[in-house]
Amino acid sequence: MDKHKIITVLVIAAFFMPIIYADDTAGEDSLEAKSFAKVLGEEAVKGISKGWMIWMCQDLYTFLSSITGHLREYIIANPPIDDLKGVQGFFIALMQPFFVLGIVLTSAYLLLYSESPRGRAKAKAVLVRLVYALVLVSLSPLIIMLLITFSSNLSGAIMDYTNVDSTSADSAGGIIEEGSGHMHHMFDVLTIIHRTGGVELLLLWETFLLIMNFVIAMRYLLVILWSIMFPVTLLLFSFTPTKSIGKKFLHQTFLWIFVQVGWAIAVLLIESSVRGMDIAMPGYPMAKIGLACLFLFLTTPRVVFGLMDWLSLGVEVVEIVNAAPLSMGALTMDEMKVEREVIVEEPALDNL
Amino acid sequence: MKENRIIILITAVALVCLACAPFAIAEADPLDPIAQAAEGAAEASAKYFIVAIPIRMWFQYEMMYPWMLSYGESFINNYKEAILANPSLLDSSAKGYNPGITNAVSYSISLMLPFYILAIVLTGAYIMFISGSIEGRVKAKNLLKRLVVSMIFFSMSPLILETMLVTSQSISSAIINQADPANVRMVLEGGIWGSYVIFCKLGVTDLEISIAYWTSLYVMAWLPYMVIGMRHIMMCLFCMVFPIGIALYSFVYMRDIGRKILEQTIVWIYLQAFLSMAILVISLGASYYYLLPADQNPKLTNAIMPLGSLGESLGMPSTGYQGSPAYVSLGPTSILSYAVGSMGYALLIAVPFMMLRLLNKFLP
Amino acid sequence: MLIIFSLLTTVIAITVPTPDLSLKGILLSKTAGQTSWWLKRTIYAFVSLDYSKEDFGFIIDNLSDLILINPDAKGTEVMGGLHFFLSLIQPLYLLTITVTAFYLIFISGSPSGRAKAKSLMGSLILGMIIISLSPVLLSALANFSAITTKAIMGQADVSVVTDNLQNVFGAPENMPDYMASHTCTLCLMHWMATFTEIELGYYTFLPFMIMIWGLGVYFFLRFAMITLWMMIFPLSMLLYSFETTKAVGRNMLEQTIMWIFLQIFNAVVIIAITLCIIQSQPGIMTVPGVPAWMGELLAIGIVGTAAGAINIPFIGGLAVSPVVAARLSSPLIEFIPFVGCFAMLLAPLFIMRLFKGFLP
Amino acid sequence: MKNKIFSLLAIALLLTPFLPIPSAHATLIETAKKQFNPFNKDWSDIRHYLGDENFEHARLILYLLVLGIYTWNITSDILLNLNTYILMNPSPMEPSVLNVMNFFIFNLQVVFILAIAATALYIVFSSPAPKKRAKAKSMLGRLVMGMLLVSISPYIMKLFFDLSSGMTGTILNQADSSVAATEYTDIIWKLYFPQVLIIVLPMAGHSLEYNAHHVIKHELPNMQPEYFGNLQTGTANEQRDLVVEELLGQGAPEAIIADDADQIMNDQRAFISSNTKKMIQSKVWGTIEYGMRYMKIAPHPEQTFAYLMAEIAMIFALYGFLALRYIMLMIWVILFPLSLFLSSFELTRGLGRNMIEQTVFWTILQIFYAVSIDVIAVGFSILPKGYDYFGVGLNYTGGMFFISFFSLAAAILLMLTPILVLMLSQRLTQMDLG
Repeated sequence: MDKHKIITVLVIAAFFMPIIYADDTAGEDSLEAKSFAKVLGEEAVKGISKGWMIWMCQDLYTFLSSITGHLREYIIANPPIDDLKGVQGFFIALMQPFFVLGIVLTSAYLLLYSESPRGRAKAKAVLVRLVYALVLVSLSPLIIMLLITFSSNLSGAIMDYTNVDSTSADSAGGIIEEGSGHMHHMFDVLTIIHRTGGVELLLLWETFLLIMNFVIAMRYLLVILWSIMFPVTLLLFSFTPTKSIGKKFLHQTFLWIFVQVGWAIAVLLIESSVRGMDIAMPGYPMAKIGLACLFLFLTTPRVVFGLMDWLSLGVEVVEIVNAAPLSMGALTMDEMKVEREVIVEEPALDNL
Repeated sequence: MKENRIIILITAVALVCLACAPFAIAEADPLDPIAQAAEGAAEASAKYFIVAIPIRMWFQYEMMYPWMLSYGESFINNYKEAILANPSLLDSSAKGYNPGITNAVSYSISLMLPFYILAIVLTGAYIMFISGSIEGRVKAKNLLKRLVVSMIFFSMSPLILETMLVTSQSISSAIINQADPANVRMVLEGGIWGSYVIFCKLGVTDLEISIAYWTSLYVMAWLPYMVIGMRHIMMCLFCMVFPIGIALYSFVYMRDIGRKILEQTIVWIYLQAFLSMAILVISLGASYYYLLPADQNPKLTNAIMPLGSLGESLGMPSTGYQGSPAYVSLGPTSILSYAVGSMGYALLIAVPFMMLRLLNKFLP
Repeated sequence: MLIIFSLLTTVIAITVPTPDLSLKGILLSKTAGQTSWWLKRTIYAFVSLDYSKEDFGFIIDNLSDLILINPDAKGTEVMGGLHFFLSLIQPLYLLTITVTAFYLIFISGSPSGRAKAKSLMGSLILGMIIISLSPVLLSALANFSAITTKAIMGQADVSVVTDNLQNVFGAPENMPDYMASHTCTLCLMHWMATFTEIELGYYTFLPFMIMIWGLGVYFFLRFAMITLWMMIFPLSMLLYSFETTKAVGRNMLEQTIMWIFLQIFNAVVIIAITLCIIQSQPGIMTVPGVPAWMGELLAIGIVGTAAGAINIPFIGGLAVSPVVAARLSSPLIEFIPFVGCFAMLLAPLFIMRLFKGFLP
Repeated sequence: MKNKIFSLLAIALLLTPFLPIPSAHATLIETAKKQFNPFNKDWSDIRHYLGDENFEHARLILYLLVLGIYTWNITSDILLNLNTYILMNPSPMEPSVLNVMNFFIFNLQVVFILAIAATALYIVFSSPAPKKRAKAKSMLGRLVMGMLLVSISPYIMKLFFDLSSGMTGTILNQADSSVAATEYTDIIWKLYFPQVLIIVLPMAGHSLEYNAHHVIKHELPNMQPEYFGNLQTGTANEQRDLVVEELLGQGAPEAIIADDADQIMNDQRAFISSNTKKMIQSKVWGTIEYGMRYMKIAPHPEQTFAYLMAEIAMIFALYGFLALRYIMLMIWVILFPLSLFLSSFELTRGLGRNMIEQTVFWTILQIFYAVSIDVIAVGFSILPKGYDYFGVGLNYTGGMFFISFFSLAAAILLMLTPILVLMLSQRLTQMDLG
């Protein structure tokens, strides 16, 4: 490393150090003996900056929390089947040669080397299953459409029991908004007191609302993935050696299509349990209820499908709370979460 | 860096300090409250509006905006090439041809060959001389048969690998061509530019509250490349041990290890298809944009000034204070496009791991 | 309280040192720098503590009720959802029963098949009976667990735990009212941290968030989960009665029973904490405070500087210092009560983890 | 170690008086004296004393002092009582515990008696196949056995605790058990010293800023040119005006010009030289001051967060796990009759076995603590000479700012043992034992 480089690095460092600190010179209050007038002047300017910050975060809040106003639309969101059909046709076309090959080979085996009756029977069974699967594969768009329609209708029917469409305080959206809105309000107050006073709370509600948005979008994409892979799944499922993988894929397909039912149940659960809590113990703090309902919304699908490992919920809670102070990575937290969402796969459901 | 730039930087620092020195000396009249207030306001706003905000905006727009144009858009522009790239073992005219892998494969072949010969010779000797019981002979014969067959595959392994690579590439290209590039670009840009917009919006007021989005920019821009690069590395590794895997697979006692190696080889090679599947899914995910009616779909702009949106409507750059082309408003981002775009990137990262988790123990 | 405090401080800060009390004189009195500095941090500490500890009193007062609380299985809230699921699965039930009956009557296959069908029939009818009885059954379960919990909690004094929570998160009783909620162990840390560097201050109010918010969230979560499992009880019975979906149904039934009986373990944990506090002799696993004389000195230093900063006459500052001195020279953290508070959150997780898969 | 702390604190305290104070030329101590004098009517001193960052320095040193005291208390507590804490078990024979256990035992005995009666009646009256009878008989035996065990469960628990703590004690006596505690506290201290360094060092740089501030605010204004001849009066500007006038000769009597032009030229030279000096000095000092303030060469406590968090984490990990063990052990002691009860029935055997496994695990945790302490002691005794030079910090052995990797590893081992054992035990529970 020659001298110039070192000098360059030093100079650049010297030039950037104030830039790094300029950020906290902005809101810094020193202990100098200042007159009240001066402090008033300073506080006016700082107030402008803080108010601006709060304004921006308010915009972000309305941006992210808009999901609570449209819960029904978000929950019953499904990819339009017409988009999927063409791609599925492509995959069917991709799979059919394999099927034909399999059928031809099996029938050739039947015709030419038919040694033991057991082998014949086996081959016949394979042939039958292949043809059956071939039919299923060519019907797969229909099946997917059936599944998606069924699940969205079911979740819609469940949500008809609730007043999710209204944005009143006792609707699920209102309750969930209560949880994050409380923190958001507190963030405003702390920010007015000190510029970076409320960053943790900001990150907390950011995390929760982002997880909600992201999980729903992720489910949307995964439904697309598994439904366009449905022919492949059927192929894998129909061959004996790859049956286990086919089973896993099928399980994933069903799981991700029916997660929305879990969310609908979560909505029902949130509203009815809040009403029940009002009766059982009036005056239960609303902020905690809202926070709990956020967790409920995220975890009820896995609970309902027996996929929930309760330790992981505890770990999640602790993670979220712990990740708040590290001002890095509310978003990395979300992606961790979403990844876990995707990979979650419990032995309990393997024998479906 | 050149000399003159260093000099420029040094002079810049010196000038900043010198220019600020009078501030340190100047004092308002201690008996005039108005002057005091004015001084306080002036100092604070000097710190805030002349030092902090310009620096942050300089950071966001002068440093991060070109970064976005180059790095942020990089994967969106090159996803096809990046995903379809494959090493080639035999075809020396191919782009990804690398003799290193070929040599490694042939080295591992030459490593295992003597064992094969030894095993075959021993089995033959057993059949010829130590002809024990009938079933022993049968067993030995079966073993011999399996050995010979596996030896054929073993010596053909570069060819098999090449075939697998070519088929995976063709399948992936077939899948990825189904995707509509416009949709893919729309969705992915919705994700990364959405984070950038939020980063700009929050980051001008305070960098600390926008660090998460700033980090997410790097994650989105680089992690897909990292996943693809990991696929390449693992693929080369397993190509090298592939012959050994075949050899172990043919021996009864080491069947498990051999199965693992073969499975991993196949999965890592055909991960390409799943990555392109993810791209296809992303292009189909564009329909998420129309989940809500456009008027109910909340938007967010990087308009930082209270008047920013007004300025936009008047057609003036909302964040501009220098008229530099980079300071124009980036336009609104909607929650749907942001969510689905971020999840598109997450999908690119998650799908390979999901498949690695799902695809195991599929070989007999 | 907070507003009064800040106004008071401001007024004192202005009036005491200012020679003339005209507006101009006030505006020109050169004390605002420190006053705003101290006020900001004080108000920050107050507000953040009050926020993170809001509803703490609620949890403390109703701790035993919160543990004993159960949803009313016969109430409309539960029954609405339960009826929905019933209407969802009754056709399934009827279909399966008719199909099985049809099979039994007409397609009488092998005797083994007949036996299987018969057993399936029996399990189906049993399931139907259980489902139709489910409100009674569930409320009986809930009442049983509540009674047991009450009996167990009667074995030890819950107030020990609440007092301990008060000492760790709340305040000792002898404090003046305006300082009451700000002199506990962690509050002292929070105050020191805030006045050292305000950014350190919002790491130190996370324990409050974790513990108090965690407790609030936890009790509601348990309530809601029981509501959920009561709602989908018919579904889990149905799933449990078929061979193919037995695993899921077992899982769900397990969850039902576990969540209902979790309160027993809460009671056990509370008893255990009580006994630990009673048993552990003083000084065990304790971070002792500073020596008394040093505590006095530090208190005088802290309060004196604080008082000086806002220009309260120093004598006035001394009046508060004994409180701080007492707080400083009393033990900083007694780990067994401290960890006990968090064990209240941790132990249920342990137990949920532990009792997985006890149903056949 | 304590000498080091003393020296460090002494240095830190000694540093402060030398920090100059702008307006009142008094040291910190004098100002403090003035402030702490209740009959002092003049608050300006306090205001000036608090006015600049000297007060901040005092505040930070106070913070370091308090932190140091707490660290000292904690470390001495660890050094004294670590073995005690590891050997500590809840005693089931305490009346309070016995009371609660008896509650369980009584209720379970009732259940047992009912079950036994039912089985006995079953055997006596209904006479089914001998196979079933045998089964019922064996069940009866198991029930009686379980009832006996449940009724003596506190004694079993006590026996078990004595066994395990005795084992722990013998293991602890195998090697010098103070080594581990020493290393652990050493690490805690070495996480404390850098904080002191980070906070105290910039104060020196800061005082330079005060010097600049002081010079600008108070010395430069009083600075006069050396000799001015007839221009002694008036401010600098008036002087300059005069000189200019005289140079240009506007409205100046010719006599002056005629008389002593040399004198005027001298004055002018002197004046210009002195003023430029003044200006240059003000520029230089101003640059230094503003540069310093701009670069924020000042103690930043948030730069010590990493060390502080690490220190707190180390303290809480050790104490927290030991306390958690104690509490969990108490829980399992209370539940021990129940777990025996559950494990005596066919249906709930797995559950009971799990609970008993947990009891055993949380009990024998102390043995693993003892083992790791021995391991550390032995490892350090066989450590070759000079190996503890490997580490981070100022590289001389045992330095205050030098962390040896070996002591770090020892501390982490002592910290993570419970987690490792927890994982191990979960493995064991996954494998079907018994």
